[in-house]
Amino acid sequence: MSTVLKLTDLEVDFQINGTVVNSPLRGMNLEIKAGKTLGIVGETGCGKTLTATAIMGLLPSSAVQRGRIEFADRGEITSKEMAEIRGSQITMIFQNPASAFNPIFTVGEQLKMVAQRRNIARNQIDALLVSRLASVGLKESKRVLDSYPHQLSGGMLQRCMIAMALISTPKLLIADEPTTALDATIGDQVLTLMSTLQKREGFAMLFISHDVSAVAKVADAIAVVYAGRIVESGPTDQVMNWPQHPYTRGLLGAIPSADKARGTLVAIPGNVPSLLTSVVGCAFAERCSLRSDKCSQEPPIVQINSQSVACWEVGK
Amino acid sequence: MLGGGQMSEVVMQISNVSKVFPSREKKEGFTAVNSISIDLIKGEVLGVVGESGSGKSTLARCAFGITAPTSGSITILGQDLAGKSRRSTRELRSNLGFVFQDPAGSINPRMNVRNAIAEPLLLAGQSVQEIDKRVAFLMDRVGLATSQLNRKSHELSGGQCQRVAIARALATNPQIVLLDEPTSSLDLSVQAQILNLLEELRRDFNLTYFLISHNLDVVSHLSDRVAVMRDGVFVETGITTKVINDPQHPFTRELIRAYSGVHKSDGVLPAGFHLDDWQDGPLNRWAFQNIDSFLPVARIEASQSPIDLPVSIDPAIDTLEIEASGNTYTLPELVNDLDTDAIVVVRKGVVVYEKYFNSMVPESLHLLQSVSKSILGALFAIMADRGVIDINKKISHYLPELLGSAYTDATIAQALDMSVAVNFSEDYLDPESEMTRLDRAAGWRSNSTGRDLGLRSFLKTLTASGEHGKAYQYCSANTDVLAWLISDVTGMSYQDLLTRELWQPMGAGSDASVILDSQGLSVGNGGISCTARDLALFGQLILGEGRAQGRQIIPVQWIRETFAGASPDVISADYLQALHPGGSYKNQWWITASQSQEIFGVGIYGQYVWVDPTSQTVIAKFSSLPVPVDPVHSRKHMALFRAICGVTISK
Amino acid sequence: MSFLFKDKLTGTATVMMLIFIVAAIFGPWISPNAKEGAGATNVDNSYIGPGWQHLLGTDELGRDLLSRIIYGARPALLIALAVVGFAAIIGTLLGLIAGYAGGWIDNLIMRVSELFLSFPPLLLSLVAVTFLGPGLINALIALIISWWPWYARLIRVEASIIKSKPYVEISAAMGVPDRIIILRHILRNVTTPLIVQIAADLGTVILAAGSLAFIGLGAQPPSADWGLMVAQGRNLIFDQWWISTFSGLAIFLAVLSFNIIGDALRDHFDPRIARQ
Amino acid sequence: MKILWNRLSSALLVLFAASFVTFTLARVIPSDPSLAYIGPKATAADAAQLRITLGLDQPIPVQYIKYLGETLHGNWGYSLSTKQPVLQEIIDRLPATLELVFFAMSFALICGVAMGVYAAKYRGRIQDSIIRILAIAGVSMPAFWLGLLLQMLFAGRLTWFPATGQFDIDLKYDNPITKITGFPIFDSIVTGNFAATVNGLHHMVLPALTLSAYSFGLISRMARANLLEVMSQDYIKVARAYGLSERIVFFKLALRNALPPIVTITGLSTAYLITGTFFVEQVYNWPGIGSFAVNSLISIDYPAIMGITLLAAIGYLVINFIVDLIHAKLDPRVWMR
Repeated sequence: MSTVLKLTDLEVDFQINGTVVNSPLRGMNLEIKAGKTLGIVGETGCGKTLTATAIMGLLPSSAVQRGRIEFADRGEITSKEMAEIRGSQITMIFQNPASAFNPIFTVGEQLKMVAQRRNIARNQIDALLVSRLASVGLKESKRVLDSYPHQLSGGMLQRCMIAMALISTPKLLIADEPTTALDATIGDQVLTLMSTLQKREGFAMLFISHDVSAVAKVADAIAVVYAGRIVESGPTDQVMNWPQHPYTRGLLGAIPSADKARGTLVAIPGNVPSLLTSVVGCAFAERCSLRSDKCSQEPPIVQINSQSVACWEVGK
Repeated sequence: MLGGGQMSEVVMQISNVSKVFPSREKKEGFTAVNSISIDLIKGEVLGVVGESGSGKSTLARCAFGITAPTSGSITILGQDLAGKSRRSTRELRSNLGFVFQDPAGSINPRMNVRNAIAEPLLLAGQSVQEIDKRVAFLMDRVGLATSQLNRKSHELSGGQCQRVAIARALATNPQIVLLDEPTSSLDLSVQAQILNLLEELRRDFNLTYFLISHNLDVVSHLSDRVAVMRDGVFVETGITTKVINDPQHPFTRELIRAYSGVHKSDGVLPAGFHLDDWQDGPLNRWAFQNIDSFLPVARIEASQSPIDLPVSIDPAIDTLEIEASGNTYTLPELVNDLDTDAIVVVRKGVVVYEKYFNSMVPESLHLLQSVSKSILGALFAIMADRGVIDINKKISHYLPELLGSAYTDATIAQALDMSVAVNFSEDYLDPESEMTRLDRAAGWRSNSTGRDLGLRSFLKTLTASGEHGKAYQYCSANTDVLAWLISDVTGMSYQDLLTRELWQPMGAGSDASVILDSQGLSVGNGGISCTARDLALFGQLILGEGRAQGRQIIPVQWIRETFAGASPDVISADYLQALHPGGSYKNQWWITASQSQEIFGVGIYGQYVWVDPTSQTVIAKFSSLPVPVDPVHSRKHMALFRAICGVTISK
Repeated sequence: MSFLFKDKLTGTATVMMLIFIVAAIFGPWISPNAKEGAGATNVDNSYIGPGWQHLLGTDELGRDLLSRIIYGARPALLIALAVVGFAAIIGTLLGLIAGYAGGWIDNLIMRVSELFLSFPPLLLSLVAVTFLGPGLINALIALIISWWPWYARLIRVEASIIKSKPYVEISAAMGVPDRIIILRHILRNVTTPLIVQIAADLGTVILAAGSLAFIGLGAQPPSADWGLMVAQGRNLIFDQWWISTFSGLAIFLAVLSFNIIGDALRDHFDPRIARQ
Repeated sequence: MKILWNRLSSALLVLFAASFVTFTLARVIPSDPSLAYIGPKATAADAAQLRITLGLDQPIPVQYIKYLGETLHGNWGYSLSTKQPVLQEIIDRLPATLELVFFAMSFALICGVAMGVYAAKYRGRIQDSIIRILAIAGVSMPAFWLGLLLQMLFAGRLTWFPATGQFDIDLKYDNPITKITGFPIFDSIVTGNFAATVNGLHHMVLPALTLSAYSFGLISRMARANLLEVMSQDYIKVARAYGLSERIVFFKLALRNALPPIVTITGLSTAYLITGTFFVEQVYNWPGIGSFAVNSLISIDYPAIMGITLLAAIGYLVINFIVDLIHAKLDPRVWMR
């Protein structure tokens, strides 16, 4: 199966007047296969969204990016090449559909702008939009197209956003917390829709969320991110059922449920680190119960079952 | 715990509480909480779970005296808060604690941690020494270091702010604590810390929690009892494990499904549904009736003045005995054997037989498959008659995009008659056949090949295999080309054309639909779904030489040509001759060339419109056969139809 | 306070403002000719152009212009402080009551302040000072009349936002009396927007007071008032250009430095805007 | 439509109240208007007689109702200084002021928006800083002083523009303007009086420039701030993510989104222009409402002051009303409520 996206040692620094003030991405390595979904899971500030922003080439000017981004059969691509395929071969849906649509244009006008950009013949645009909206389950396409964003519910807007992302039949769809701003039941419908569409259209998906169960629903593989680096990755079932990295174990143990006795959730001590401080060695070490002296050095990537785990202590 | 039964002491009684907010839209206002009653029992955790706008926060605010309810009463520890001044209820209020969602907003940004925690103690009139002692104790209990006493909220993390909020809530030793989304803005790992802390404090101080959250996981983890709230009412209340394991209300089930880690289909799609399998049995029983649940469709609109065919059921039809494939069946047996979803028989303009199966109802739409082609044929007759197109012109004349493809030199007429010579294998089961590629391009199958994105791009790739017009070769792609062509020439979508030219003039009773590909092009070869009645009505239109509602809709000439069949010069196909000796394919219709001169449209998995001019009968039949094409099924259908029409003759 | 020197422009403005403050406080001691600054005439010296003797020249009564301008700093700054101070006190009081109480009290206070705001800026002051009679004190009262509603409106909006913050709701639910909530929670949290607004208004008030004086409705001769001095030099603008030019320049620089500092203060306290 | 009606009715209410406030100010405040009318040498008896003639002896509410009735009938009283009907004075002078405001506003709006856009585009660079200084200078500049400076420089030293007046004095002999609408420059264009047009525009430059400084500062600051605010919104990020060109993102989307607040500030700055004309017309001897207003204020010509105040309040209301209309047109969230 062919690879759609491959990141090698992707790093991002933020600089003010030439001095690095923040290094939120510290070497991301990941690969997405055609037609498959990779889920990225992590807590606030771990660099999930920044990874998406970097792939799309939309980092602010104060950011410095290093490492390789390879896309489909194009090989390594520069930010200039990315500007060409952005919005056509790679599209993105965003966390908050209510703010992702421009309040003063109708949904139809905004979808049309994107379609026009894709050089679709003028007389075919209407039909295309109707079809796209129908495929995301919005049957009253005329009403939807003529609506302003504030007239539609969050769930409907997110469907419109997905329709927008599929106008150009992309190879890769990046979904950045697509269900976070929605009610759980609506979010679940959106997840189902995305899986169905993926089956039909065959795009690969990078699914970013802090919600482990949402990611587990749609992803074929999961990458757990902590402080700007992947600490564990592998097939969804494996990672969910046999987590290896202490952080992954902690994270899964922290999910509350009726089955777990009250007061017994795994509570990783401390807080998610702020990235203002530079990290030496394993970033998780200070919250880790397995911590040893070695942890002050960069942990190696070890293979356990079918997972890759960045830790000194597991698999010994 | 609740097990105590008669020992349980009610600490808060909420009876018939409603809260109505004034509303711009509605004069009577918006009812956020609608007459809710529930008791809070000492030592329990009552969890209220609901989505945004369910009214759960409003309920909590009413219960804890933050806002006054519009009606109903709240009794806390035997006392009523309503109508009393803040001062006189201060003592009672010291039994209440509050923890809100927004950790930073819970603490006055100008106050340090010490003063924030001390506020309720100050109110209770304690001395500075007492306060400092108490604050130190609380800080320790919620896991904050004394070094943080002088910090302000912006110097604390979200989790720490929430710990301060909890410490303040516990300052006056309250009995009941309101937890309104206490962990919703925290990260998962911090949420776990706070949830553990809350449980620990509850045990140590014998607290009663009133927990509000949108997060079912949090509520089900922490609560003894759970109430599921929606639109201002509790739709389900009960012991947590019971509600979670055996939910009664559909919304509870939906909520639980949304929170379960395993991905289950969302109720619209049946279990085991996969885009690559939906056409085969048994999935097609559901799929053919529910195309719009998984494929994009556009509407073909019903007539404003629909024709309602008179009904006079002929009981004789059900008593027919039919010989087919070496067996003798009664008609109901054969109908059942052929996996029928619907069958409608119209004799001389009167409905004489009408049956629906597989949960179909008269209003249900069903996929026509290739019967759709016959409808396209009729549309082309109308457009040609009106001079919009010339069917003897080359297709590439109208669609220059197809220059270089198989359709460079083929005429519209040749495509209508299926005599285009094209490299196209109509093998429904071969994953690499052109037919399968066509399905992928139309979005009918999953497509991860990166090719054939949309019908247009697929159709351009078809190549010619010889001279056109010489031999009959059934090729579904021809019809898709024609649907593309007609909407390009007229500048109207295919569905709008059908609505305007055919569906409304013929008096269709229901909206029909047509499947769209990813680019919005209608799938002409088999994408229409309609009701059985409307399909019969269409057959009736053909039978009536194109007239309906007093208007000539389809030119007579064309209908006569169709009945006459294809020119004998065109080389036919063995399978066609085997089934219908002397039969042919003309204008997107099949011609039987039998004694009764029937013509028909047929779609895979058993879809038919059967027009018998001799007995003046039209039969519309929908089925969900397990396989696309099987000669045995075909013969059984012929036998069935002819038997039904035969009844007519015998009368 | 480092934000007062965050860039060259703000730094310059801060220095300029300090100079004006020094002039206002120590005017009699630092001006080249304190007597003339206070109003003593010296008709023999009238209309001397700018030079070493008189850096900014002399006016029609032979007074040293630089001294006059230094003396003018005090009334200018005082009126600015007084107007903004009183307007802020009245406005904050009414705004707090309106924002916290809500209901008909809120409605009444807001309708009244809207009424005052329904006149074009400064017009009400002009009319009021006309009927009160020209003079510095009357100008001050007139300016307060048209300034307080802005504060009432600002504080009311802020108060009603803070009122719905969880910490206020929790306090109220615990039984903390309104009086204490207003003082402890609301007043303390409106100070930031209040300071930002005051800083932004100081310059504008100097400008407004200057305008009143220019058409003769503010300070009266022989006071050293910048607006008045511009008016006095107005008919001499083509020949004894320095009188109006330098007096006006004093107004302009004072207003400019206050406005720049106001901007810096706003950026400092409201980082959302500052990022832009 | 309902919004429109609500606005209109509340506007009438405000107008009613505004007239009451001015009226009260004029009556309650110590300086007795009758004194201004008959001069300081009059005897007490004369004054008493006059008070009766003017109806000043009656209770304030009665006086007010009388005043209101008269006002509604177009009787705005007689100016104490010119002895002409106030309404006539206002009608005669209004066109000159409106033309001045029109040119000043146009200039401020065009330059303000252009500069604001330019500054936003080059945020943080030298262009941005220069425009920022210009804008702050604009709002810090006393109009009367700027007027004098420009007069001294461009009329006095350089003699590029006339120092005062609306037209050259000889114009009314050489090329008299035929009165059609009363708006002199407009009339001169309509009647093809080219010489008068040029002369009028020539006189217009300095006053319009002076008047526009404040509005320019406000508008350019607001335009810049709002553009940057809009540029940081999610939907702009989305537009970029979908490959829309920077040109479209900036000019078609962002600028369009930034318009509503620019319209608001334009309305507000037009209101500033109303009082701004008082000083500018005074400096340039412009025969409009502004100079009339200043003269009335100085001479405590209370019928004229009340008339002008009422007119200004009406003008302000009309401006706000127009702003609301445009606002609603630009932002669907407003008109769809």
